[in-house]
Amino acid sequence: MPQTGTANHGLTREQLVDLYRKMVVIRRADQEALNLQRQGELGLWGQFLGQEATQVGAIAALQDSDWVVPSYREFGMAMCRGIDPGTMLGYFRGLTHGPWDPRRYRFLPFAISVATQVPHAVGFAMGCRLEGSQDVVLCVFGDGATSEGDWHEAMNFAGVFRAPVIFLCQNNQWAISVPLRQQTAGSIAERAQGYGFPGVRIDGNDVLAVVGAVRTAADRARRGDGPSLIESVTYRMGAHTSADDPTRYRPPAELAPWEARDPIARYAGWLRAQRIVDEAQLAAIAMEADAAAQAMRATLTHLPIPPPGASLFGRVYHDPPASFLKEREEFEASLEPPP
Amino acid sequence: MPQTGTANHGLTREQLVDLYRKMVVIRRADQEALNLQRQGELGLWGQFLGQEATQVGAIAALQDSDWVVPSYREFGMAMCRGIDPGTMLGYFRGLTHGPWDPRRYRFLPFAISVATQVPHAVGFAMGCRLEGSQDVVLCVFGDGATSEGDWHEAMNFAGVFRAPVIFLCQNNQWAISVPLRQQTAGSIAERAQGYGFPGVRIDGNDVLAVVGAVRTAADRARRGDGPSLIESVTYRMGAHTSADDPTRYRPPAELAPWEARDPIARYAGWLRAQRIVDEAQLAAIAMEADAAAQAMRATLTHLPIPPPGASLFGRVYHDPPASFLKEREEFEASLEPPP
Amino acid sequence: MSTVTLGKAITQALRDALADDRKVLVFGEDVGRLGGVFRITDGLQHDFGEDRVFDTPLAESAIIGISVGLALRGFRPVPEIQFDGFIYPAFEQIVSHVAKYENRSGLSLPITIRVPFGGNIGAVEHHSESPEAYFAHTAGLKVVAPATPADAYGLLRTAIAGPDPVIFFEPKARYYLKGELELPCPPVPLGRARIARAGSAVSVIAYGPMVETALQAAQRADAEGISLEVVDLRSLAPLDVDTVVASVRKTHHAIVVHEAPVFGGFGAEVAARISHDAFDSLEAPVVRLGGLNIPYPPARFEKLYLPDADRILQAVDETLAYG
Amino acid sequence: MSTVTLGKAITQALRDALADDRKVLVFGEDVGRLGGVFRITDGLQHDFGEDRVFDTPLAESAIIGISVGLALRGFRPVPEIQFDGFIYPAFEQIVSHVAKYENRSGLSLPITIRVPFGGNIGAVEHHSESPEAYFAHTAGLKVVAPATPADAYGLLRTAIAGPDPVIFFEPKARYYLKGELELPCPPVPLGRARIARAGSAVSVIAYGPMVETALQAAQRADAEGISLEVVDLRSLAPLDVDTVVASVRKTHHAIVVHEAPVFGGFGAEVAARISHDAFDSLEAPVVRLGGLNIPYPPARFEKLYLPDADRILQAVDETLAYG
Ligand SMILES: Cc1ncc(C[n+]2csc(CCOP(=O)(O)OP(=O)(O)O)c2C)c(N)n1
Ligand SMILES: Cc1ncc(C[n+]2csc(CCOP(=O)(O)OP(=O)(O)O)c2C)c(N)n1
Ligand SMILES: [Mg+2]
Ligand SMILES: [Mg+2]
Repeated sequence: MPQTGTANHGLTREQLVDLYRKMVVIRRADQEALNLQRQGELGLWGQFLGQEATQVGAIAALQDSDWVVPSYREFGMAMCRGIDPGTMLGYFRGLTHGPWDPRRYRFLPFAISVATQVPHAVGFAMGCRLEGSQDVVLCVFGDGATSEGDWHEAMNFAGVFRAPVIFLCQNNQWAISVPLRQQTAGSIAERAQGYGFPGVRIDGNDVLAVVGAVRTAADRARRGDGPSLIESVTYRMGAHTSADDPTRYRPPAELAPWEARDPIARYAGWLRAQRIVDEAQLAAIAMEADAAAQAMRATLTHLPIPPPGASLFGRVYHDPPASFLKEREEFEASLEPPP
Repeated sequence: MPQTGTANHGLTREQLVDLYRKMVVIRRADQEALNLQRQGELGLWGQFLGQEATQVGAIAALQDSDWVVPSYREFGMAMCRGIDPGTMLGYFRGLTHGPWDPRRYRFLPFAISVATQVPHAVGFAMGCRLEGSQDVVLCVFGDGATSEGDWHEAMNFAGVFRAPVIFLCQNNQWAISVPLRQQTAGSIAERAQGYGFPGVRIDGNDVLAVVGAVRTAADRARRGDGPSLIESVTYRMGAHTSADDPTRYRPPAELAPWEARDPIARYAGWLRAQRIVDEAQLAAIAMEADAAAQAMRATLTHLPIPPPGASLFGRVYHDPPASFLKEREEFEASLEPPP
Repeated sequence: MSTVTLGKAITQALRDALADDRKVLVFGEDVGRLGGVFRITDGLQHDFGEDRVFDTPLAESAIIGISVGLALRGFRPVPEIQFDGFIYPAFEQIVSHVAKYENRSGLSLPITIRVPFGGNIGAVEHHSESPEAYFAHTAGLKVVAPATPADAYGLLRTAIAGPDPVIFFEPKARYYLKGELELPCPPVPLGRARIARAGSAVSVIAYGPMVETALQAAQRADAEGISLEVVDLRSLAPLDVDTVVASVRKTHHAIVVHEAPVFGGFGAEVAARISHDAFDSLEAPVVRLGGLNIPYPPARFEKLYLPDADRILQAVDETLAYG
Repeated sequence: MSTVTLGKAITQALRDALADDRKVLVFGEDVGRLGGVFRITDGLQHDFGEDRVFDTPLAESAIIGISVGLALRGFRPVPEIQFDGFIYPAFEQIVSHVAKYENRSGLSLPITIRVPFGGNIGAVEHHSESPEAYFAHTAGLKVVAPATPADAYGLLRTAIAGPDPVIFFEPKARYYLKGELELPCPPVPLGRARIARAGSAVSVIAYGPMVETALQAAQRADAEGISLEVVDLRSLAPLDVDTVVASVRKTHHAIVVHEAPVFGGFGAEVAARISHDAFDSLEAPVVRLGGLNIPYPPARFEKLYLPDADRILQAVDETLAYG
């Protein structure tokens, strides 16, 4: 695993510091969400601990006009896109299936069914190309997702239609309890050539390496040269979700080497060495992250329970059939306390 | 495209001649089946004209104890396995969904849904490995099939479980009206490495090249070293099926170069050059093929219409529910002419 | 006023939709140069270009999956699934996304999935399926099955122009059925059944290919002095319960007919609904006719599997003789 | 005689099946070392080895596809689909092959597909689906849904030992439901419904997770002096019509309840069948209770979506007050 590259991709000091700030802020939010789950405020939480460099670096490499098509583990990316984390947690609190407007943030809803979002990203990118737009699409998925048929079909379509899409695999080594070697005998990055476009494997814990790879892929897509696959090698430091118990399947010895590659500690070391930040700044960022986490908690715990009628019936159809509206009326009537 | 290899893979004179005989016999049967369809004796016919070398060579490279998992175009392979062609045509006459006993010929039923047979072959091969058996499985599919999710999922499983399976792609350049370049921007053979096993591209119109490649893959599988992918490059000289009209989409100029590579003519030339056959033998084989085709026609046109009750209800369940048996009785009663 | 086949009416509807809205895209397997295995998209790629009418690789899940992405980008995808039996690989995309994505995102998904369906064409396995019940049971989808050229045109235009996903089942055995089509024609709304033939003795409720069969039965019944009312559902979801129940309240007898196996078929929903809403008016149990509860048989036997006018007339006698 | 949870009864059934027949294989996502996300396969890999109990890559279509191949080779695959909502990617393999391969080949396909199904567990999207109607409508499949530990054990043993493919729906919200299980126990046949509670006024027909709900309603009704008969279908396909109709002919009132949306749900088949076969005996229309006709809602609202004892009792009052 290479050390943090010195190439800073022409990022300004502020931008370099901002990468660090974002990693710290999303990690702190991740930790707070886990606390909230343990305190019964959330039904479920899926940590992304250890994957902050990939999530922050990928978004930093995009333009705001580009689109992101996530799986369910890209909470950090969503935060980087400006979606309010406390509101987003409404999803894991069981209040709504869609806590944000995808158009406003150019960030599609979470996709729970593994790999099913990949063809969506390709279709969306095909649409961008048909329009002659400059928008590119970042499609994110895990290592396990590469085993699904949808993943393959979408990769092949992207190659045939030269769709402006970046396939970013967050290879965190595990799919719940299944390690990568049982997920595939091959290589994820190398599969790209079978579809007629480039694939690269990068150090997913090196935020600058991620920025560089995603930017290269984005430029390529914007030029009209089609898709790229990036296998971002990282590690799931936490459980699969709060419902999971990794001690049942994960060799404890596996963690130490990855702790040594912690994306935030590594990058902090580099920033220090480059004299880009001082301790005071680091401390200020830590406090900022704490404050953001507290704000997230406050927002979540004060989220109103949306009205049942609208929540259940309001978005099923844009042109709801009369029979459907009647069912909604009956449902809402049934909620009123009997006189 | 290389010339016919001189390597004869240690085949005896008889075996070398038999490869030729089989190609001639199945081509003649293919032609006769097309005639039968045009004469209204068959509902549908899918020619394999031009693909004889791949079909004959692949079966010749197997042991009789090995299994074959076909798509719908492997009629020639089925003949090479000893299944009576006239009886098999009952499938295309609409008399039965399964004209032969798969266990007797170690040849599974035709698979109409593209690529769905590929995971079957992998599961079957996984079973062979679990038993510690020496059997290997030949799984056959077309170029279009490689775009389906099932194909990918099965390839990946085969790699992970080191299944003793040979994936043989009959790349005949077309999927109905879609040419290979619109089917994928990548390479079929190269995809194998993404799954952790070897892939090769061979001249599918060179029967000896096919024998060599399939035998190498079979040996590898038998040794316990797992799967292989063979992309057999050939050409669909006919229509997709009798329901298709290739003049609507296929550039006429495409055919001439492939006619020049006709697998039978090429091999005949080589056999002559090697003094393995003389004209008398070639003439005798042609007559043999005519006779076989006539026998096939006779068998088909005399196939009895199976009893409806057994045909419709007889094989749905091995342990039919009482309600199902009652439905069968009612059905059979409804067939009797009212008194 | 002109006479066209049902297939040509669909081609015309696609052509007019492509002409009226540049966001409309037509794609699928072999729909481009070939014009589709049934020639329904014949000439469209030539006239509207390869960007708007195009062939895809052989992968149904992706065909539907990219439709979701294209719709989210603002297009109106009209993907074709080549045959009923090949919609199954796309089932997850349809059930988990096409049906639910609006509910999740608040965005409109104007996707119309065209599916030639049904048997009676002498085909090999997987080419004669009637999977409509799977989709009618899936909340979030609209499911349509026209029976006439005019409805095929009108309902397809409505489906494509509408904001919600529609599974559009085309009765492939009736592609050559002729009928009147006057253009321009008023839009045909989804969810409104049609009295295909007024009658008084028994209501025969059908959709898609079986409507014609029911009309043939009605004609023969007439000869015997029995007046059948044929109700063409047109749309399964939403289901026009009012029209169906009104007809049954008039005739007091109902027969529901489709090609799909009876067990768990869409006829069960119709029969259950009639039995409930017209409980006090029914003079005999609702009869369900359909395919046998077996996999679709080899071509030589499909006539024994599918309902026909004889079986409908038999059912008419039974229901009228009841009690 | 011992008291076990429904989940543990299933684990025991798998354990005994693995022990009795070395052709039995258990596999799926996370069923090995982890023992399944619900711990149903806990300890099985340790005791029977990685050849017979193993994890697969993340691909449901292949999980079912290899099951077909393994069955053809002579094994008895018992694949697990991790959650109801993830069976959809395997739909083509199930409908086009698992259901039809015997009919095509003459070979037996002893495959038992285990699927934890249903809601009420406070989960995110796609984890609370009730897709049983899709499979019950698919000829060639047997569809089972136990409601008690004893039935979970007995029906699973029967399914695994039998020669035909079975979709085995496990009521995941009831994995911790306790009940008696005496081993060895006589085999529980498929297609035989069970009178979970005898009664006289109204027949409440349910399966899987809703049987317990129906029993709770029956207990409360008793307090009001109304006697409900609860029929546990156990198997949807084949459906034990005789037991259902006999019950309704006794009570003259029927309520069918399941979690799936009512429209086109399996309750339609049951209601249509009752309305037909008990036509002359029904004193009120058959009432169907089920989920709302919408995608499964966010967890906070699922109690409003799912039928419960209150809604059953309401329906009881309505049906008894009818006319
Ligand atoms: C189609 C489908 N099958 C199974 C699941 C259950 N499941 C949820 S996450 C997961 C593992 C995904 O692993 P990976 O793709 O590596 O992503 P990660 O969770 O590691 O980020 C599984 C099996 C699912 N959500 N969707
Ligand atoms: C799942 C599925 N989708 C579509 C079809 C319709 N169809 C039949 S053959 C075919 C093309 C197959 O091409 P290829 O795999 O190259 O095999 P070939 O016919 O050339 O031998 C198509 C699209 C099908 N049979 N199955
Ligand atoms: Mg992972
Ligand atoms: Mg081909």
